[in-house]
Parts: sequence; C-alpha cells; structure tokens
Amino acid sequence: MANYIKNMWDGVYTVLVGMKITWKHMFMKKVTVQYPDEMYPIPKNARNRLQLYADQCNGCNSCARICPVNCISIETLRVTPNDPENPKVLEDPENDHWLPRKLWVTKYDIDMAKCCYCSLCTTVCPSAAIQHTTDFEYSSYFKEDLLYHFTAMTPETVVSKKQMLEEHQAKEKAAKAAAAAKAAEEQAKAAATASAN
Amino acid sequence: MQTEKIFDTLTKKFGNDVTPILEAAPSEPFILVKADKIYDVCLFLRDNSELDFDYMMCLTGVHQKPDLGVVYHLYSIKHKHKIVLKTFVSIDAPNVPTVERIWRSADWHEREAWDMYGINFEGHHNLIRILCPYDWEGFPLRKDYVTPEEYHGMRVPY
Amino acid sequence: METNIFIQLLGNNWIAYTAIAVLPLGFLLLYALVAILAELKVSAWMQDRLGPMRTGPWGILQPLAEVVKLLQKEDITPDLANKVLYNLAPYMMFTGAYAAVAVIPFSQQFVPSNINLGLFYIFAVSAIATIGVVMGGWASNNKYSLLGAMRSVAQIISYEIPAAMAILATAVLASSLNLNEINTVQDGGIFNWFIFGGPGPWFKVFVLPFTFGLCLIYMIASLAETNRTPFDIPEGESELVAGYHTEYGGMKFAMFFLGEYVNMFIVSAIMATIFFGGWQSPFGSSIMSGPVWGLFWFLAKVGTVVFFQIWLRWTLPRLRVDQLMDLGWKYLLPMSFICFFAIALWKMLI
Amino acid sequence: MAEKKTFEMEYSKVDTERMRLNVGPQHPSTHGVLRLEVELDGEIVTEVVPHMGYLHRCFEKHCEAMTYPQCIPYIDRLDYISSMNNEWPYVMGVEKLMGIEVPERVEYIRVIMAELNRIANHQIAVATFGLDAGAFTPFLYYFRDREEILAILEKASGGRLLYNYFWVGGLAADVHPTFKQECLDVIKHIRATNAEVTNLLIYNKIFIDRTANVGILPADVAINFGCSGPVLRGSGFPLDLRRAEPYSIYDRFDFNVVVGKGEVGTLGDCWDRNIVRMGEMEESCKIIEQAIAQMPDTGDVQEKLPKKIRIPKSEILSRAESPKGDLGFYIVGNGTDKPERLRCRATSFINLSVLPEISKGYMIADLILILGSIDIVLGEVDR
Repeated sequence: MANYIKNMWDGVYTVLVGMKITWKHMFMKKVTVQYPDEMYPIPKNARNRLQLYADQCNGCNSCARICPVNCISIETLRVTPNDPENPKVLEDPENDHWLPRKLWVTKYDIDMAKCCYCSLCTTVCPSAAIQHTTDFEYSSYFKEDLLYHFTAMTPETVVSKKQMLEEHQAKEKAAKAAAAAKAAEEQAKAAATASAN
Repeated sequence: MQTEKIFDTLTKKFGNDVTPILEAAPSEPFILVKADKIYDVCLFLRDNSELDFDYMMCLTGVHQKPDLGVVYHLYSIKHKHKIVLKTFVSIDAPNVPTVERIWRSADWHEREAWDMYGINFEGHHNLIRILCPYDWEGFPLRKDYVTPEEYHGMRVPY
Repeated sequence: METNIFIQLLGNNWIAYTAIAVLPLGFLLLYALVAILAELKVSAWMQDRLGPMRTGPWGILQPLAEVVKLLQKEDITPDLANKVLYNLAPYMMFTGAYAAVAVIPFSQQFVPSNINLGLFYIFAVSAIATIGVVMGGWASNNKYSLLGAMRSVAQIISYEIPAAMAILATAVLASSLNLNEINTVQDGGIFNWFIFGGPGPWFKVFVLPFTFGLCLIYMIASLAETNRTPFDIPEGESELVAGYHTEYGGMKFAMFFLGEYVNMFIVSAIMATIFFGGWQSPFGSSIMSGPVWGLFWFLAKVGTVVFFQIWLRWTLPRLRVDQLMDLGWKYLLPMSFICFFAIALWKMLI
Repeated sequence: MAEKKTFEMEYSKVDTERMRLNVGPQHPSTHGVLRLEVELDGEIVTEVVPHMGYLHRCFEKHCEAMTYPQCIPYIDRLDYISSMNNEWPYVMGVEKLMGIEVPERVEYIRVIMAELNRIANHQIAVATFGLDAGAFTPFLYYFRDREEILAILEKASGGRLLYNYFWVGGLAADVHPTFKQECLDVIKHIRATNAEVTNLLIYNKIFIDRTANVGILPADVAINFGCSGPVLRGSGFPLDLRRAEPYSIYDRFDFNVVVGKGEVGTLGDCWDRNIVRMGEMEESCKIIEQAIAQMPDTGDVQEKLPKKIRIPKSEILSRAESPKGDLGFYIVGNGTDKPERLRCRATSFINLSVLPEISKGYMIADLILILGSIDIVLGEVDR
C-alpha cells in the first residue's frame, strides 16, 4: 500500500518538476538561427567548397593523387620553351612573386558531388593553390553543375598550345634526327676514312 | 601472466599443434594453431583458471597469400593479459571449427569472416552473410576477388 | 430551446437551424488551425526554438499552409486495403468528434442542442471515434496500423470508466445531466465551480481533495482518450511509426488530424464545463458576464485546458501499453471510485 | 527478470498466433537503416533477427587501396557521431607501428577533442533514448548544447562532424587561441543541461517505469558477448580502457569509471546504461578541465614524418575507448604505403549482437528502448 501511494506521489511530483522546467524554458532566449536571414558564424578554416587559384597551380598533380575519393582530375601539357606568351606561375601571392611555368594546366576539374571535405588536397598543395572556402551554399538541381572547371584556358588555346608543343616536339625530333643522322654520317665518314686508312 | 608463460602453458598442453611465434615490437607475439585444434585451444584458454580468457576482443579473417587465416585477439579481464591466436587454412578447403559456443561474440565475427573471406566455420549455427546482401556472390576481401559488373541489373562500380 | 440565441434572433425556422449547425463546424475548423499553431509554437518555445517563422508574420499561417499541402497531396489507397472501410474511417473519426459538439454550451445563450442527457450523449458519441480508429487500423492492412488500433481500443475502453466516474460525480453535484444546467449551478464566482466543490457552505473544504482528485483523474483520462502524450501509444511514432494512420496521407490524414484536435477540444470543453464553470465568469454572475462574456470565458477556459494538454505533451515521455492499463485500472479507477463515493456522501449530507 | 516472467506466465496459457513484424529499415527508431525482423506474440517479442548491411560501404576493401592518411576520412565516417574517437585508435596504431611519438601538446589536444566528442556522442545517445521513450524536449536541449561543442570542433578542425583532425604523427591544425576558454564555457552549459535533463527526464516516473527492469543484461553475458563501453559498464562491470590500459596520457587524469548500480531497477537494465552515459559526460567534463589546466600553451602539433607513410611488415590491434565502447583497428602492414588489411572492431556491431538475447520476452515498445539504450550507429555497424 505504501508503495502504491508512493508510486502515485512520484508520478505526480516528477511530472510537476518536469512541467516547471518546460515552463521556464518557454520564456528563455531562443537559439534558433533564422538561416537565410542570419547566418551561423562560420570559422575561416571551415571546409566547404573547394576553390582553385589557377594562377598559383603548377600542375603537380599531388592533390589528385592524395584525394581519397578521386574527385579531382587534372590534365597538364608541357609548356613550349619558346612560348611567346611566356607564361608564369604565381609562386608567392603576398609578394607577387612569379616564376616561369613549366606545365599548362589544361584541365582542372573538381567534382564537388564526390568531395568528402577531408582537406587532404589543401595540405599537400605546395603552392596553396587549392583551398577550401567558407561558401557552403552551392547546391544545384543537376549533378553536372557540381562539376567545377577551374582552368582558364579555352579549348582553342589548348588545341593551339598542343599544336605548338607538337610542332616544337616535331622540330626537336627533326633536329635530333638530323643531329643523329649527321652524327651517323660523320661516324660513317670517320669509319670510312679509318677503313680507307 | 607473461606472454611467454602463456605460450609455455599452451605448448605443454597441446604440443606440436601450437607454435608460438615471437615477433619484435610493436607487433604482438602470436601463437600459430592448427586449424582443427582451434576449438580445443580456445576452450582451454577460456576455462583454465590461470589463463581465463573470458573476453574476445576481435576475430579477424585475413588473406595472406596463398592461405586464408583467422586471427583471434583474446583478453582476460581478470588477469589483464592478452594473447593472439592465428590459424591458417588453405583457400580450397577453408574449414575452421567455430568458437561461437565459447564466446558468443564470435557469432557475428565469424559470420563476417565468412561473408568477406568465405572461411567456413564448422558447427556455426547460422553461418550466413551479414554485411553483404544474402545473394551476393564471391568473397570480397579475398585478394583475388574481382568486383562484378552488375548486381541485379545495377552497375556495381559507380 | 429557448436559450438558443439564433432561434431568438432568426425565429424558429430552417435558417436558424442551419446557422446553428454550420457555425460550430466553421468554429471547429478555425479552432483546429489555432490549436495546431499553438501546438507548433508552444512546443517550439518549450524547446528553446522559435517554431515556424516563415509563413506569414511569426509563422501564423503555418497551419493553413499545412492544410493546403495536405489537400494537394495525392489520395492514395493501398492495394490490399479494404477500400470502403479505409476510406470511411477518417470521416468516422471526425463525425464522432463533431457530433459531440452538439451539446456543448458555448455560452448561456448558445447551446446547439440543449438536451437533458448532455453528458450521457457525449459519452455515447465520442465512442464513435474509436470505431473510426479501429476501422482505419484494420482496413489499412498494415501490421503497425493493426497494433495501433488494438492499443487504441484497449486504451479508450479502459479510460472511459474513470472519465465517466469523474463526470458522474459532477452530475451528482449538479443533480443534472444537462450541460447547460450544470453550468448554471456553478454560478457565483470561482469558488462555486465544481473543482471547488460547487456552491455550498464553508465546510465544503472537506470535499475539495476529492473534487481536485476527480479533476486530475478526468484530465489524465481525457489525455488518454484523445491519444495524446503520455498516452499516445496508438500512434507512438517511435515504435509504431504512426500507429493506426500509418497508411493514410493527404486529405484523409488531415481528417484524422482534425478529428484528433476536435477531440481535444471536446474533452477540454467538458472539463471546462463540468469543473471550471463553463461560461460562468470567475467573478460571479454580476461582473463580466453575459452571452458574449460567457463565450469569452468558455473559450478562455477551453484554451487553458488545451494549453495544459500541449504542455504535458512536450514534457513527458510515453507510457508502455501495459503500464497504461496499470494506470487506468489500478490507479485511476479505484481513486475515481473513492472520490465519487466521497462526493456522493457529501451530497447526501448537505 | 521478474517482469519477464510475469508476461510469460500471463500469456502462456493463451493459444495465439505469432506475427512477424518488420521493424525497419525505414523506421523512425532504428537509428538508421537497421532492419529487425521481429516475431511478436501479441505485443510481446519472442524473437529478434537483425539484418544489417544497408549502409555497407566496403570500408575494409576500400582501405586496402588507400594510403594510410587517405584512410582517415573513411574512418571518420564509421561512427559519424564521434569521429575524433574513431580516428584516435587508428592513428595511434599507425604511430606505434611506425615507432613515432607525438608531441605532448598533441596528446592533450587529442584528449580534449576526444572527450568533447564523447560528450557530444553521449548527448545524442541520451537524447535519442529519450526520444525513443517519447520525450521530445530533452532531445532538443541536448542538441542545443551539442551545437556549441560542434562549433568548437569546427573552429579547430574545419569540419562539423567529419573532422579528419587526428593525423598520423599529430594533428591537422593547431587549435584556435580562444580554445581553452570556449571549452570551459561549454562545460558549464553541459553541466547545466545535464542537471535539467536529470530532473526533466531521467528521474521522471514514467521514464523510470519505461526503462527500469527492461532489457536486463547481466555482466557475465555482456562479457561473453564482447560488449564494451556503457553497455558493459551499465551492467556494473568497470571495464574502461582509459583506466584498464591507459593509452595516451589518460594515466595523468583523475576520473571515475561510472558503472550502473541498479538504482531504480535491476542491475544492467536500460536505465542503468543510460545513467552511465549521463555520468560519463560529467567525468569527461572533469577530464577536459584537468587537461586544459595541464596543457602546454605552445608547441608543435605535427611530428616530422617521411613524405610517404610506409609501415613495415607488422601488425597491431590498436584499441581505444570510444563513446560506444572498445573500438579497435587491426592494422596489418606489408611494407608499402597501403595497409594489407585494416579491420575495424566496430563497437556498435558487437554491442548490437546482444540485442536478440536481451530483448526476448519484452514488449515491442521495450525493444525500441533496448535498441536505443545500446546506442548503435549504423555507419559503424555496417561499415
């Protein structure tokens, strides 16, 4: 019987205690952040959308290699040594220090639909070219829109650069072949003279 | 109890069926047990009051070419000592006696090892796939596993 | 019938009767919207949230938006459901709830149907809602729905008895089953309400614990009858997904929802009527009383009780089904008998 | 066991048909995509068969193709509620195999981060347990506070839930300057909310009725099933790796191992498992306070490492006390930069295996609570 009454008392009492707490909370400061109007503060180092600073990228491919989900795909093209444009890569953005570019980055695609925001790519990048931004509002209706193309080169320039490189390589090859032929010729000549002697 | 002493106790009891292998740190020393003796060894390990391995930390299937293996990590809560057992079986007849009746935790571990490596735990009451779908073919964690192209009309590699 | 304001105004013709019939319906729909908003907002405030803020100023149009959303949804009938019963069940539930409104005295002058068996009638028709629940649960051909329906029946049947005992005690105090009559008896200020033992000499303090107890019992039982937390096991979402209305969507779900809120109103109205003096002013019949004030007091009292229900809902966890039965049969029922006995005794003495 | 017997006695005489009910994979209370095939006798559970694998992501297969640092983002996603605690045993194992020691400051930051994340995890566990019981309000109180913890973790690591913060040989980044103060502030809030929830939920009569004497797990059964963490400690068995085999720097802190005492019901019931989590939050707060007091203000947070992390032919089972229990990674190296085998001893997986055993004879509503009291995360169960 004592248990019976205690049960009843406990039931009523604990309910009242709970009700007091919820009542108190009715008048407390609310914590809701009204999202599109006000924003929850995002720290500067937050990992959100990836951004490539194409000027700084030298096309070393280490970000694509470290990415655990293979969301970065890079294609590069060797810069022709006597390229009239004389391309440069921004080595030190603070001091505006540029170095001659060795590789054209013809394709630098990041599939943000695949990205797992692990920030491994940003740490391995030797020139801090790829970085996380604080922009997280980039949802889109189509998956294709999440494939970001970061290179500034148009397909035409890529083709022309490729052509230039091929020409250069052909020229080099021809020069090499010519040199080799010349060398062979000389060798033959030398051999001939030697045998004649 | 020291690892060496545990090894001594075991070799005394089981003779040639167990082979202690001491490895340099940080790898833990382990005992190689013949596959068909694993149940007896485990039962002894659990029920001997000096050893008293009452807690099975982990049961892992491994594929160290060419053999499949099972690694048992045991722990004694009372004596605070650990031991690693290993057993290897040929990939053609991967039969290992179940230790499910010794440690109930082995139940799901063994199902997982069956699921991933196809190690057949003899005497397990319900040896079915646990993580893969029930009708999955092949044993994914074997080193020679080839990912199928399709599963029920769905492309597997995305 | 003389007290009904519409018949006084429009005469005893069909227009008056239509008005009498339609007015509560419109009122109930409006009430349901307000109650849903209250539920959303109160729950939000209790949980340190703001609640809906986007639809209209402070989100006051949120319930309307939800109704529109529900109306737009596709009307789905599961293939293996019993079509007739499945489609009928939500309306059954609402009908039961709505029929009970017929005898609620909104104000001294406006009682849709001032019958002498008011309390009895309410008990009779509010059981129809149970049939709707069972119909829906069974016809859905879903195991969760079936479990929910079975639970609901067990629950409502067990809790009707303590609720009836509580109500009967006030019928004894008022010597009437007519709800308007019960209200009239509680005339003369807050201390003449039945929660304070009704009109009587000073030594009615001895009966106060029992009337308080009965009020509490009725409160608990009414929560159970309306399937609200902590007694929402027929639709306990953590175990039965949504209980008897798992398979319902769109308009039919809206009917269930409406039925639930109307039921809330009914039990609150009964509570206000029989324990808190209904349309009586708390300051006696001379101050702030009259037909319009009566309506105001009635609605204020109902609103308070509804708020109380919402408050409890967002405070308490849910009971288990056997504990629910325990509470109903082992605690509420004996207690309600004791209180009823005490009140009957007191009534005999004075 | 008293309650269990009553049900059987009451209903054994009635000849009833049994019903097979499918709880999940889309069910509000299975905490993810777990499917339970339940056999019911009326409302009484007679058999539970869990079916898993709906969230299977081939974690172990993946890792065999990943380098050691690349595995960490995947490990984050095992128990996505307490990622810091997941990363820890893994990086600890790799560090041991490579034979490197991490700087002291790193150890302190790791302890603080792990304990903060443990609190966040327990908050979710208690909150969802309350939600399973039907109490919605404490859930949001806890989420409000968890948000503050996540804000700290985000400021330090950049991620809100999946941090990739513990790296082999150190940390991804140093903590922000206001870190210590923020931790101390958040501890105050955590304690206040805990006190509030204790009154609002834990000692509520209805909640006690629901959870006490339900899902009783005796300690010997728990050990035999390999349970660990609050599930084992709720049965009154004080096995905590932080105390039993102090890893990292846990031997420097003064804290209690919270165990269930059967305060309101039988030892090892759902209420006990839950109160252990409540107690552990307080203990974690204590550890954080001590760690903040002892932590060196400056120092390196990343040990010098070779460019490619290679592990010689060796193996280790590296364990740490995650909020769910004893989490282990069995790492086998083969001399390359990729693991030969990486096995996760997933705590939730092991703890879940006890569910069919302890939920028989209770009601369907209790089954949900027992599942909630075990505190599983399907990301870890299915891997």
